Amino acid sequence: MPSATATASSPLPTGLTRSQLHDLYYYMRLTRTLEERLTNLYRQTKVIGGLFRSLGQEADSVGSAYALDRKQGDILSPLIRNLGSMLVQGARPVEVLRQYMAKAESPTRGRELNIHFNDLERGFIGQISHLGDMVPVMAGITLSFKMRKQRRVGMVYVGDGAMSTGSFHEGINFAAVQRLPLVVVAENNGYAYSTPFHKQTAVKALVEKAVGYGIPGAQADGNDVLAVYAATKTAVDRARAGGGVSLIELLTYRRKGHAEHDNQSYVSTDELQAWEKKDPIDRYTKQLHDAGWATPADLAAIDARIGQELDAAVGQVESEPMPEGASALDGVLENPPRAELEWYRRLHG
Amino acid sequence: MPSATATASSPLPTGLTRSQLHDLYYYMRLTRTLEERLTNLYRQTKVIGGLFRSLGQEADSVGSAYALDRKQGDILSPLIRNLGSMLVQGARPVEVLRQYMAKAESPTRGRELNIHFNDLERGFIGQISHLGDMVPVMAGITLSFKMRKQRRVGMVYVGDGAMSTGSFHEGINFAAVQRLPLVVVAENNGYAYSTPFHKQTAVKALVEKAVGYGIPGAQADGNDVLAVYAATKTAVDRARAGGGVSLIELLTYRRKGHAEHDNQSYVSTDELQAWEKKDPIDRYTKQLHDAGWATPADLAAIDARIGQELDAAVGQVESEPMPEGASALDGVLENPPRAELEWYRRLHG
Amino acid sequence: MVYWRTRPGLSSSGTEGSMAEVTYLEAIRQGIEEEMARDERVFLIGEDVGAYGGAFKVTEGLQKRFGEDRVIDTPIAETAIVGAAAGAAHMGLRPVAEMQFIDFMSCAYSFLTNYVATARYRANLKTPMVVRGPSGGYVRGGPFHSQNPEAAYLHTPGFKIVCPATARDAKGLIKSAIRDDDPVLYFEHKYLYRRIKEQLPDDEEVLTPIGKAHVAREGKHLSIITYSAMLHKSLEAAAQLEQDDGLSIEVVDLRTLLPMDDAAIIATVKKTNRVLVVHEDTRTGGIAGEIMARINESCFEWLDAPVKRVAAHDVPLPYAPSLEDFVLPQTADIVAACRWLAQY
Amino acid sequence: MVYWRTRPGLSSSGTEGSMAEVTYLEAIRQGIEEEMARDERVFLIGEDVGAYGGAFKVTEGLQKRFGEDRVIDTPIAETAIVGAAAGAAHMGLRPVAEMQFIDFMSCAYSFLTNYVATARYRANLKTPMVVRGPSGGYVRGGPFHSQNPEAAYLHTPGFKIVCPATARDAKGLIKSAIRDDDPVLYFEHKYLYRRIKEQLPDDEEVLTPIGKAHVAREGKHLSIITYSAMLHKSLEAAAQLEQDDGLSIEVVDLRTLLPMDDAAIIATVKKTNRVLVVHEDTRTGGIAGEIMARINESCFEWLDAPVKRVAAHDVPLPYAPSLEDFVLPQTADIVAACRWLAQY
Ligand SMILES: Cc1ncc(C[n+]2csc(CCOP(=O)(O)OP(=O)(O)O)c2C)c(N)n1
Ligand SMILES: Cc1ncc(C[n+]2csc(CCOP(=O)(O)OP(=O)(O)O)c2C)c(N)n1
Ligand SMILES: [Mg+2]
Ligand SMILES: [Mg+2]
Repeated sequence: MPSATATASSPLPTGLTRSQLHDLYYYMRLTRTLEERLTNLYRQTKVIGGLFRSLGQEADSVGSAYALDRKQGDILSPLIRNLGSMLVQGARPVEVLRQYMAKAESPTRGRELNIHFNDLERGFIGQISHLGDMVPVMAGITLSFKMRKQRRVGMVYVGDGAMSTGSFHEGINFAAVQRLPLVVVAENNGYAYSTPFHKQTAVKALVEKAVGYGIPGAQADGNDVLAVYAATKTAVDRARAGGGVSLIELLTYRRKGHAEHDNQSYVSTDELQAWEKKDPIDRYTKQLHDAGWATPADLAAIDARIGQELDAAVGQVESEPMPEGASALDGVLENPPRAELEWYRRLHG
Repeated sequence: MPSATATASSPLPTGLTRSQLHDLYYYMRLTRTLEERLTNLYRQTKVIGGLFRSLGQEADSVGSAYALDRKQGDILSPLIRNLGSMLVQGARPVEVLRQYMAKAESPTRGRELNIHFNDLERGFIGQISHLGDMVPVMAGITLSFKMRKQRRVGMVYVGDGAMSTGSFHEGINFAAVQRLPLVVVAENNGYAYSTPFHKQTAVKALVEKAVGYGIPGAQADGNDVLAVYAATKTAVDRARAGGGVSLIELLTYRRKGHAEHDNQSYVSTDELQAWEKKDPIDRYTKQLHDAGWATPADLAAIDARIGQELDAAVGQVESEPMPEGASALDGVLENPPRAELEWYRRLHG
Repeated sequence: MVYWRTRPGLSSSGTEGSMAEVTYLEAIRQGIEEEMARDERVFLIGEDVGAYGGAFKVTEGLQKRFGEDRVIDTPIAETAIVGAAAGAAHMGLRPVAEMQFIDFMSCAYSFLTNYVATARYRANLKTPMVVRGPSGGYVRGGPFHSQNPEAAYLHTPGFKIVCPATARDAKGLIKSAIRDDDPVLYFEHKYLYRRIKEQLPDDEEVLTPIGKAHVAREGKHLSIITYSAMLHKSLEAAAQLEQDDGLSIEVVDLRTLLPMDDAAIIATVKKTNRVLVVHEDTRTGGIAGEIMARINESCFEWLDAPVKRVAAHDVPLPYAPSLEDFVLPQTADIVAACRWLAQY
Repeated sequence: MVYWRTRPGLSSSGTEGSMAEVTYLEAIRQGIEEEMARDERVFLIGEDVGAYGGAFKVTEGLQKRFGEDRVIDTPIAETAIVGAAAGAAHMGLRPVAEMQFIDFMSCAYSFLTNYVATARYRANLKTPMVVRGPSGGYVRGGPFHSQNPEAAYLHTPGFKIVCPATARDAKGLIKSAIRDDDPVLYFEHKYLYRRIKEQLPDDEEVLTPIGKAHVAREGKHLSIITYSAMLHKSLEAAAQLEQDDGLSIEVVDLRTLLPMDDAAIIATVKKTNRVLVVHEDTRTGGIAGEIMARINESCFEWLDAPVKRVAAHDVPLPYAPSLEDFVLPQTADIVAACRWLAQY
C-alpha cells in the first residue's frame, strides 16, 4: 500500500537503521505483552494495587523515548502509561513484575506502586501520583545539565489531564524562561479518567499551550511510531543544541479504562472500534512489511523472544518473597533519629 | 495636538458621556491623591504595614473597572495596586485610610492589611496575599452567576508576576472550560518586585497566554484610560453575552518600587523618565483639554473637591481608636467553640 | 440505588419506622442526595463526579438526577475546584467539593488554609462549603492513595473537621456539614466504604451534630479515644480485652476533630483515669498530640497513667501488604497498649 | 558586607580568635556565603534573590560574587522553585531555595510533603536541599506575612526542621543544613533579623549540629521548652522571675524540631519536674502538642504538674498592633504561666 510506505519512509532521513527499526517493534511488542501478562496476574489477584494499561499508546511511549540518547545520559520521567518509555531506557520486565507483585527485591522494596521507580543511571525517574509534579522535577534535573554545561536532555510526559495542574504550569514556565534542555511530551489520549478533552481545556489541541510559554510546539500522530520518533527527535536535538524547551503533542487514544477496574461506560463502542483500527503495532507491522524493513519471520522471532523472556521473568518473580514487615521502618532520612527507632523496638519487641 | 485627539476620540463610540469622562478623571486623580496622602502618613509612621503605590498605573485600574456595570452587580477582585478599581466600585477613602492605619472601624476591624477588604454588595472582593488565588475565587463567583442565569460579570486582575502561579493557571483554565462571564485583566507593568518581565516568562506579551486557554485576548495601552476602557468593555460585553472568558493585557509601568521601602535600585533612570513622560493622568488631562471635553476649571474643581474630601477623611480617621485587643478572638467560625473561649478567659482573666 | 429493606420489627435499633441496610458509602450518597433535593443551592464539583459518579462511585446517579449544572466535572485542578467552591459559597451557594483521593487535597492546601479558613475572620465572608473525599489506608494504596490529612488542617483555625466512622454518622455528618455555615472538611474512610453496613431509617432525617463525640462503648477501666476506621479496631480490641482479660474499656468516637469535644474527652478521662489515643495517621505531629495536650492541661490530676498513643509509624505508607500491615495500627497493637496501661 | 569587628579581648565568648558582631540576618548570609565558597554544588534559587538580594536582603551581594548561574531569580512559582531544587538535588547539586515570605511556602506544600519528603524512602533518591525563608510575627505583617509553618511539616516524615534563635545558631544551622544529605526546612524569624547581634568568630567554622537542643539557661524549679524568637521572650521571663520571685528557670532552646531532641527534653523534665512549652504559632495542632505527648509518654512519672503551653490564640494573625499583641505570646504570659506552674 503506497500510503503506508509514504508515511513510513518519510521519517527515515532521521537516520534509523534497520536494527533500530526492529528495536522499535521490539519495545512496543514487549510493552503490550508485558501488560497482557500483568493483566493475567491482576485477574489472579497477584497484582497489588491497580493496573494501568497503555493499550494503543505503545507507539507514543516507545517512539518518544527512543529519540533520547542513552549514551549521553538523557533522563526521562514517565507516567503510569509510559511503561514503553521505561523499557526503552532499560527498565527490565522483571523489575516491573516485582513492583506489581510487591516483592522484597522490587526496586522500591515494596514501598511505591507499579512503575513508580527510578534509575537515574539508566535514565528514568519514577513519577509520584500527584499529576504535574514531575514537570518541576525535570526542570530541576535539566537545570543541573545546564549548570554543568552537559549536553544531556530531559523528557517529561504529561497527559491532557495533567496539563490542567498548577505544577505543570509552574514547571514548564520556569523551564521555558531558563531555556532548559527539556522536551515536554503532551499525550492527548482523549480522556483523563472519565473526563473528555473538552471538559479539561477549551483549546482545540494541546500544542496551543506552547504559545503561552513562548516555546515551540509540534503535533504528531501518536499511533505512528516513526512520526512520534521524528517529531520528538527534532525537539531533543533542539534541546541538546541549547534551543530550550519544546512541547510535542502526540495524538492517541486510551483504549482501556483508566485502570483495569474501570469499564469505560462513558466511551462509545464506535469510538473504541475506530481507534482499534488505528492500532499502532498493527500499523507499524504493516509498515515494516510493506517497506521491506522486516520480514514476518523477523517479527515472529522478536515475538517469540519476548514470550520466552516474559515466561522466565514471571516464573522467577512469582516465587519471590514479599518484604519483611520491619523493613518498612528504615530509610526515611539518611540518619534515622535513634530515639524513634528505639521506641519502635520497644513497641514491637 | 492631533495625535492625542485621535487617540482620545476613537474610544468615544463606546458611548461615554461628558460626565463619565469627568468621572474617569476624578477616580484617577482620587487614586493618586489618596496614595500621596498615604505616603505622607507612611512617612509619619502612621501606616501599619507596607504601602503599595500605583503611580503611573491609575488609568489601568480605573479604566478597566469603569467598564463594569455596577447596577447589574458586577464584581471585581483587585490587587494591591488596584486602589483605583476599588474606588470606582464604591470603596470610600475613609475605609482605605482606616485600613492603612489599622483602626477599629476599618472594614476588617484591624485584621487584614491595606486594601484587602470586601464589599460584595458594592462589587469588590479583597485579595489575599497569595498571588493567583483570586482567579479561582472569581471563577467560583462567576460560576454562581452562570448557575443562577444572572447577567453579571466578574473581573480579576493578575500581574505579570502572578501569572506564573499555579493558581492562576488552574483558575483561568477552569473558567475557560466553563465559559464563565469573567474578564481577566493582565497588568503588564514590567516588573514583579525586582524581577523583570523576561525572567518571569518567555512570551513576548502576556496576551499570548490567552491562546493556551482557548480564549480571546486583547492588548491595550494601559496608560491610556480610554483605550483601557474600550478594550475592557468589549470583554465585559462579551462575558455578559455568554461569550465566556477574555484576557486583556494592559501595558503599563510601575513607577515606584514594589512598596515604599523599595528604592528600585534595579531600575534605570532612563526607563523611569521615559515612563514619567507617559503619565496617564497628564495624558488624559491633555486629551480632555484638547478635545474640549473638560476645561481646566472643570478639572481644577475636581482636584479641589478631592483635596477637601481627603482632608476631611484623614482628619477624621487619624483620631479614631485602634481596636480592642480582645476583639481579636471572635469570628473564626460562625459558632465559636465555647470551650476555647472559656480557656481564653481563664488565661487572660 | 436499591437498598435492602428489613422487614418491620427486624430493625436492630428498635425504632418503629421502615429501615434499610446501607453501606457507609451509600450513606454518604444518601446524605448528599437528600441535601441536594432539599436545598437547590447545594451542588457538587470535582473530577469525574458526574457521568462517572466519582472514582469510588459516591456520587453515582446524582448528575442524572440533578443535571450537569449541579454536578460539575472539572479539569484536574484541585485549587480550581476548592477555589470555585469558595467563590460560589460566598455568593450563597453550598458547594460540596470532591477530592478524588484525599491525598490530592494537598494540592489545594495553600488555598484552603490561607483563603478559605481565614475568609470569615479576615473579611467577614461566609464560605459554607464542604471538601470531602476518600482518605485512609489498609487497602494497599501506597503513599499517595492512603493518606490521612487531618493533622495538616487541625492546625489552621477556621475549619471544622469531621471523620465519620459509621454509616449513620457518615450520613448524619455529611448532612450537617452541608448545612453548616463554615467550611467543613469531611474525611471519608475508603476502607469502610463497602465494608460496613447499618440499618438506617428510611423516613426519618439522620443528622449528626458537628462537634459532638460519641461514646461507642461504655467502660470503666480505661478509655480509648479514637475516630474514623480506628473506631472499629478499637471496638474489636475492647471486646477481646473484655473476654480475655475481663477489662471494661470505654471507646470514645470523636467524630469531629474541630471543634474538638473537650467535654467528652474530659468526661471519659475522669471516669476511667487511663487513656489510649488511637489514630491511623503517623505518630509525630498527629492528632493524638493535641488530644494528649488537652487532657494534660485540663485533667492531669485525674490520670493514673501516662496517656499513650497507638498510631502509624513515621514513614510514608508502603503498599506491600506485609509492610502496610506493619506500619499501620492493628488490633493487636491496641490490645497490647491497653494491657500495658491497665497494668500501670 | 562590612561587619563591625570587636577589638581582641572584648569578645564576649572569651575565645582567642578575631570576632565580629553579626546580626542574625548577616549570620545567615555568612553561612550561605561560606558554603557557596566551599562547595561549588551549592546554589540559590528564589524570587528576587539575585540582583535585589531578596526581600529582606539575606542574599545581598551573592549573585555579584557567585554569578547568575548560582543565584537564580525565578518566576513567582513556589512549586517550580522547590521542584527545580529537588530535581537538581537528585543530580548531586545542593540547592538552597528561598521562600520570599515563609507564608508562600504553603504554595509548595503538596510538592514538599509528597515529593520531597518521600523521595529517599520511596525511591532511594537523595534530595539534599534547603528551603528557607522569613517566618514569624511581631512585625504587624498580618495573616499572610507572619506565619509559623513548622506544625504543617512536623507531621510529614522525611524532613528535618530547624528554627534558629540566635545569630550563632542561624549561621551554624544554615551551614549544617546545606551539608545535610536530607531536605532541611530552615525557618528564619524575621523579627530577629536585625534585632539581635552576636560576636561570632571570624576565623573558625561555626557549625551547629542538627538534632541537638541547647540549654540556653540552667535552672532548677521549672523548665521552659521553646525555640526561635520565643527563646528571647522566655529568657526575659526567666530573668524577671529570678529577680521578682526567686525562681530558677531552665530554658531549653530546641533549635531543631525534627528530629526532636528527646534526650534533652527528658533531661530537663527529670531535672525540674515542671514544664512550660512556649511557641509563637497557634495553640491547637501546634508543636507543643507533640512535645507534651512525648513528655507524657517518656517521663510522666517525673511530672509534678501538668505540662502547660503558651502559644498564640487560635486565630489568623491580625496586623493591628493592639490585636497582634493580644494574639501573640508575650513575656507577661510566660511569666504568669510559670508562676501558675511553680505554685502548682
Ligand atoms: C493532582 C492529582 N489530582 C488527581 C489525580 C487522580 N488521577 C490520577 S490519573 C487521573 C487522570 C489523568 O489523566 P491524563 O493526565 O490525561 O493521563 P492519562 O490517564 O489519560 O494517561 C486522575 C484524575 C492525581 N493523580 N493527581
Ligand atoms: C504566591 C506568592 N509568592 C510570592 C509573593 C510575594 N510577592 C508579593 S507581590 C510580588 C510581586 C508581584 O508582581 P506582579 O504580579 O507583577 O504584580 P505588581 O506588583 O507588578 O503589580 C511578590 C513576589 C506572593 N504575594 N505570593
Ligand atoms: Mg489523558
Ligand atoms: Mg508586575
